[in-house]
Amino acid sequence: MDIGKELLLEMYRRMQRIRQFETRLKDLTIRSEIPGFIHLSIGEEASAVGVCAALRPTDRITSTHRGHGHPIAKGGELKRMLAEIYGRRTGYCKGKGGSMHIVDYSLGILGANGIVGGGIPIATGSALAARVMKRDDVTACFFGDGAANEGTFHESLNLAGVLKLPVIYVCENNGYQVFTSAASVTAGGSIAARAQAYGMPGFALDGNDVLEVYRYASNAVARARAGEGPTLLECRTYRWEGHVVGENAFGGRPYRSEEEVAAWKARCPIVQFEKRMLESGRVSREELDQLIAQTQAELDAAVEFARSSPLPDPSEAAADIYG
Amino acid sequence: MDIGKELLLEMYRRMQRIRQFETRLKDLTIRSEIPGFIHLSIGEEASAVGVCAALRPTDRITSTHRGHGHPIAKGGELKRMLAEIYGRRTGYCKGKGGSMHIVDYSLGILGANGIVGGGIPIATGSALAARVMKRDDVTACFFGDGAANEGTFHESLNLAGVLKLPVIYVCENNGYQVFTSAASVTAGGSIAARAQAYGMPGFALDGNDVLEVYRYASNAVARARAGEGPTLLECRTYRWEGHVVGENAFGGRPYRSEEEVAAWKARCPIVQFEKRMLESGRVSREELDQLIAQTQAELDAAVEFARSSPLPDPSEAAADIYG
Amino acid sequence: MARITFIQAIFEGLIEEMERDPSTFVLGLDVTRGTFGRAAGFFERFGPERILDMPLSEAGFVGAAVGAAMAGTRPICEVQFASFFYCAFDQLCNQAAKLRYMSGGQARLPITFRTRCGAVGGAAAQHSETVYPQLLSVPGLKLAVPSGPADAKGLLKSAIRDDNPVVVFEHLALGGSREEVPEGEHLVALGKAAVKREGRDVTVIAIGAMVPKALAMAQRLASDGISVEVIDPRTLIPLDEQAILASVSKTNRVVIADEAHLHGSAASEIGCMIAEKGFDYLDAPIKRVAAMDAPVPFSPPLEKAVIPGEQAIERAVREVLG
Amino acid sequence: MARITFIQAIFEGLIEEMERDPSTFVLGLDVTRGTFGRAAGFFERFGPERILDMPLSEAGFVGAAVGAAMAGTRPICEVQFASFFYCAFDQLCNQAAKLRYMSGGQARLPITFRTRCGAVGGAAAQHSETVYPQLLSVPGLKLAVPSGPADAKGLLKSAIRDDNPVVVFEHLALGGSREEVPEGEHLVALGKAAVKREGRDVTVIAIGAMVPKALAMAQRLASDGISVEVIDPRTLIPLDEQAILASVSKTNRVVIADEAHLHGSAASEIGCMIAEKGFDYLDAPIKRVAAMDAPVPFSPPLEKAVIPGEQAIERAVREVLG
Ligand SMILES: Cc1ncc(C[n+]2csc(CCOP(=O)(O)OP(=O)(O)O)c2C)c(N)n1
Ligand SMILES: Cc1ncc(C[n+]2csc(CCOP(=O)(O)OP(=O)(O)O)c2C)c(N)n1
Ligand SMILES: [Mg+2]
Ligand SMILES: [Mg+2]
Repeated sequence: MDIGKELLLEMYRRMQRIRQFETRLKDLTIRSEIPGFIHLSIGEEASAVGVCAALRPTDRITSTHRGHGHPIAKGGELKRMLAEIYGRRTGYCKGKGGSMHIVDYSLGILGANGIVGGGIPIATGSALAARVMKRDDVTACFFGDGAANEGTFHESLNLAGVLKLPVIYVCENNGYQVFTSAASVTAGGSIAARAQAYGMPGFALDGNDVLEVYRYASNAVARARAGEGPTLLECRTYRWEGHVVGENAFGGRPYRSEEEVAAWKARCPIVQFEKRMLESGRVSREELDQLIAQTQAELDAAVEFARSSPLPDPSEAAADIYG
Repeated sequence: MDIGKELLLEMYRRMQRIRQFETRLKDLTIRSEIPGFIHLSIGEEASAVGVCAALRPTDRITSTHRGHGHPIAKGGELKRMLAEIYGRRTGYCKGKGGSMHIVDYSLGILGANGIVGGGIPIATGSALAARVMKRDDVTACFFGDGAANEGTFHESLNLAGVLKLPVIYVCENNGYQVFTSAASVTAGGSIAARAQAYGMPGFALDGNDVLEVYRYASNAVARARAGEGPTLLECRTYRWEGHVVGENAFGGRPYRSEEEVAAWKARCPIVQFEKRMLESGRVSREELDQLIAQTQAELDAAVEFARSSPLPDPSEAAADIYG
Repeated sequence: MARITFIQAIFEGLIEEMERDPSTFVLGLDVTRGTFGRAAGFFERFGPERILDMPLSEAGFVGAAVGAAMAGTRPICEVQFASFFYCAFDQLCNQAAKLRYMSGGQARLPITFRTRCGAVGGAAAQHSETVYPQLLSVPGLKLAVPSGPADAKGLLKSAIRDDNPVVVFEHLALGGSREEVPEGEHLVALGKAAVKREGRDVTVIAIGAMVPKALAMAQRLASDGISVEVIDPRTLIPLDEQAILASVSKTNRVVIADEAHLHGSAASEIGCMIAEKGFDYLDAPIKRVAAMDAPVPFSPPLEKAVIPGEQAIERAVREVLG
Repeated sequence: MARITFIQAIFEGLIEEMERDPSTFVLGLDVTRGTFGRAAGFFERFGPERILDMPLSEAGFVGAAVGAAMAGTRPICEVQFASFFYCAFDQLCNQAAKLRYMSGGQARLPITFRTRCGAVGGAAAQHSETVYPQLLSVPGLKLAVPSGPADAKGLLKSAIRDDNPVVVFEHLALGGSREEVPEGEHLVALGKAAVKREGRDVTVIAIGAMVPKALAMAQRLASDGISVEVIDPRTLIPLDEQAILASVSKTNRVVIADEAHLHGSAASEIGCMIAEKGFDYLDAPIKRVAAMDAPVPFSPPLEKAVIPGEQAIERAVREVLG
């Protein structure tokens, strides 16, 4: 698969946006500027970007509680996201959703979700709608290794398998369900292999290799768009940070070794991608640095925007309940 | 596997008990002696009996809405079952449960269930209890092809797989989920094959061959009792009767062909079993006829018992809510 | 106007709305054949592209309705018995009810849920519940409980046109009830109670299948010179507090008849609302008539002991009349 | 007596009961490590045979608790947030609550469910609900809502010894609250309300996290010469109607403070019960203080607008005092 330079740079830019956004967010959260639970996906940028790069603007995605990377990968605006996480009325959800509930309908971002596994039937229904409306839009459904043990995973993959719905199930297997290792709670050992039970192709990928993810996702999207049905992609990856910002406050015995974390950091999806692009000679360090700087500036503006945006008026609590 | 004559006759007796019980029940229901929904398992006797014959009295089972065959196979009393179905205070549940909720704790019959898939986590928990209490009792969990698409199937098999629980999942695939063919709503085509996803053995059996079911069940029980974990058995069988007694009143287009029904009736589990026993020369026609007559007499007595038993007093409605 | 049954009225509304709006479609178990009555030719009319049989997976297909609505369709999702909704409560309560709000109004969730509820004789605890009490405290949903064919059609049509998730509870015992039902454009607004019978002495607020029982009782009591007003809220969310309070302000006595279990029933909500906002109208204690706080038992005499009937309403009416 | 936190009190009770009865065991997500506080050495004490981490599958493991109880154990099942219970509502409402009754009393279901509820600041709609309103109408369950450390320990211990499914709702905002908690055998009976403060002028019935708010307000109003009685029902099923009515018969005025959404709240149930059984005691309308009927919003000023605080209780008290 030949990937044009423009797309390469765009993927890189999106990965940088996620990394920088979340790195800043971590900092702001620790400094107590931000309320609520913040789940970071630092280290998992490749799966979000590799999949979304294979989608069209009219395609749709659903995300999870770890829900910043996917919207950014689908084109979400940093400043409206950050304003939302700050609880400002200029945020994507007018301050009603927060970090776990980023939504941008105009970009097909149907929403992050605070309920693990909650988005899987919704993505499946979104694909069903494409069928009913005779459109060829595809839906990508992100979820974790933990979510793959929820009943909604089974019910949805079965439904999609039976109806051959245009949906890509993207399991981001980061090895943990909070403090519990995926291996200890996942029977059968492989999430990708579960696809067979539903008569759909399933693949376990290097989730830190954005090009590999993009390649598999592109094939899956093409299949789905052609009416050939769903695909399950298991992207093996790792979260560098705690389950939630501040998890150390929970105390308790450590649940992963420093070596394990270090080994995964050594396989940083961004650094690896940079290296390959530079080695290929198609992209220069300056081009990358420029993107980094642009993102930096954009992020500074976003922080400024969020901080200076007004909080919602209490009276706004009563709006948007019904339509 | 060498099966003693006594056990052969006992299996036959239990199959006869189910067949005669339900045949009579159908008749009584059509004559409006019985309230509520009656789901018959005529034609499916071999799976209930083959599995329960492999169990000890202290082993436990869970059943379904089609819940007469399993309790009878586990040793349930016809008269208390029928009294329950008649809504009498002498019934197993004092008239509070009815046809879909037969329970006999003393025999390890944890209950039929009106919620499809509802019994699967319960059976799994029963197996978990054996683990916690360090007992080697095994639990057999009966459910239909339709239930295999419920989320509880997935969640339970995953849990049992992870903890290697002593449970046998027995899917009675009778080809239909009410009026919908299993093939049209079951992705992947095989329920037995789903076992792989949970790291447990799965087998598709001739569910009309009681000896085959018994053989597989015995192996599964031995495995479970030895702490080697769960097994999934898919028993391919057929219900001769409608989904519910009186389903014709629902009208609608026919959902299965006369040929299909006839072909399965030609493979009657009881007739096949009789034939094999007689051909083997180990059992005589007289012995079988005697069992049939005994069952007949027992059933007559059960009908008499149910009919003549008192209805519960309205005041009893307030009892048994809390313990 | 034709005299048709509740089920016929439901299908009349369904067909009209499906013809009116091509973005509507039906999903559920056995919907191509219909488990509890159907309209002749219903499936043939709309075909497998708009009437979809689902695998047994309530959370999955209720959630699919949520996603399909968010993606621009208007699903009509059937859950055979209200008790089966429990299997899908996350999708109903955490997703359908909340996603519009949590998205700051971006998500549209025009979903109609059809379900059957109530005791019908020997269906036992897992097939006889009302279930709407479990949803009273879930803002974001609307709940409709029609008491007869005409309202069933009008409420269903309004539900389908509404941009929010609406659960329509069809009481099993009403399925065969008959009355005149306006053809075509007959809409009953969600949030508008009906005065089913005017009266002076006491207000009986009755829900769903309790309405015909209340009306029969009112009819009987009229010959004793007791004038009963029967109010049918028709929807529990939104609740037409105005209409209820207006009636109580006239009669000064109130009985609330609900087939739900007493504790936490819709009767409790309505009763407390009156005690709060209409306290000064009241000349007697509020009286609830509801099911005993026990799972619905199978055996007919036990079921009868648990589920309130006409007599129980009459007793309550006589009690508040002193 | 030691002054310990709510979470410490919970673990004290848990450890005592687990040592007392070897058939108890804990199952849930991350229970070996504890997500929301724990006792030092808790896991080491009982080991992996009695503290079991579950896969993410609420219906599966809540159902496993049901089956394990039926098979003779006494499971203590943790559901991290009350809103996640929706994923397991079938197992809770159709199975745990009904199986004893449906089996004519054969099934024993000694299950304790621990869950966390309530708004704590910026957790948004799917992590801030009370959820107990959705269970008020589910006979067969018991519901406990402790308002402080001592009750938390005493109710939890009673729940574990009870032969029925009991859900204990631990309000997140109370986790760090501290008070003197009796060591050892300290049981609070399920179904026994507490008079948390005696008073003459008005009864405030407060639930869970509303209790400390009501007490703070009562303290403040005392200096204005207003004497407020604060009643904490402690369990919503069973509800101590006697204690509530006794207080209202004395003060003749009542405010009910509940963090649940107003419509269908526990406040509504209690209010209607009073309007029915204690009508003659009342000198003023019943007043509910509850959350706005909106999903709990994320942004702090919005959350504050939805969730009732001390001021709202005070306003209501002044209102019923006229
Ligand atoms: C239904 C439900 N149960 C439990 C939780 C609490 N919870 C939040 S995230 C999480 C772990 C999810 O694991 P995984 O799906 O692997 O995603 P990851 O956090 O690793 O990205 C849990 C248990 C929840 N939000 N929803
Ligand atoms: C959760 C739930 N959904 C729907 C139903 C209605 N229902 C009763 S039996 C049945 C079909 C079950 O099919 P299967 O599991 O194959 O069992 P079978 O009836 O074929 O024995 C359905 C849909 C139910 N009882 N529970
Ligand atoms: Mg994970
Ligand atoms: Mg079947």
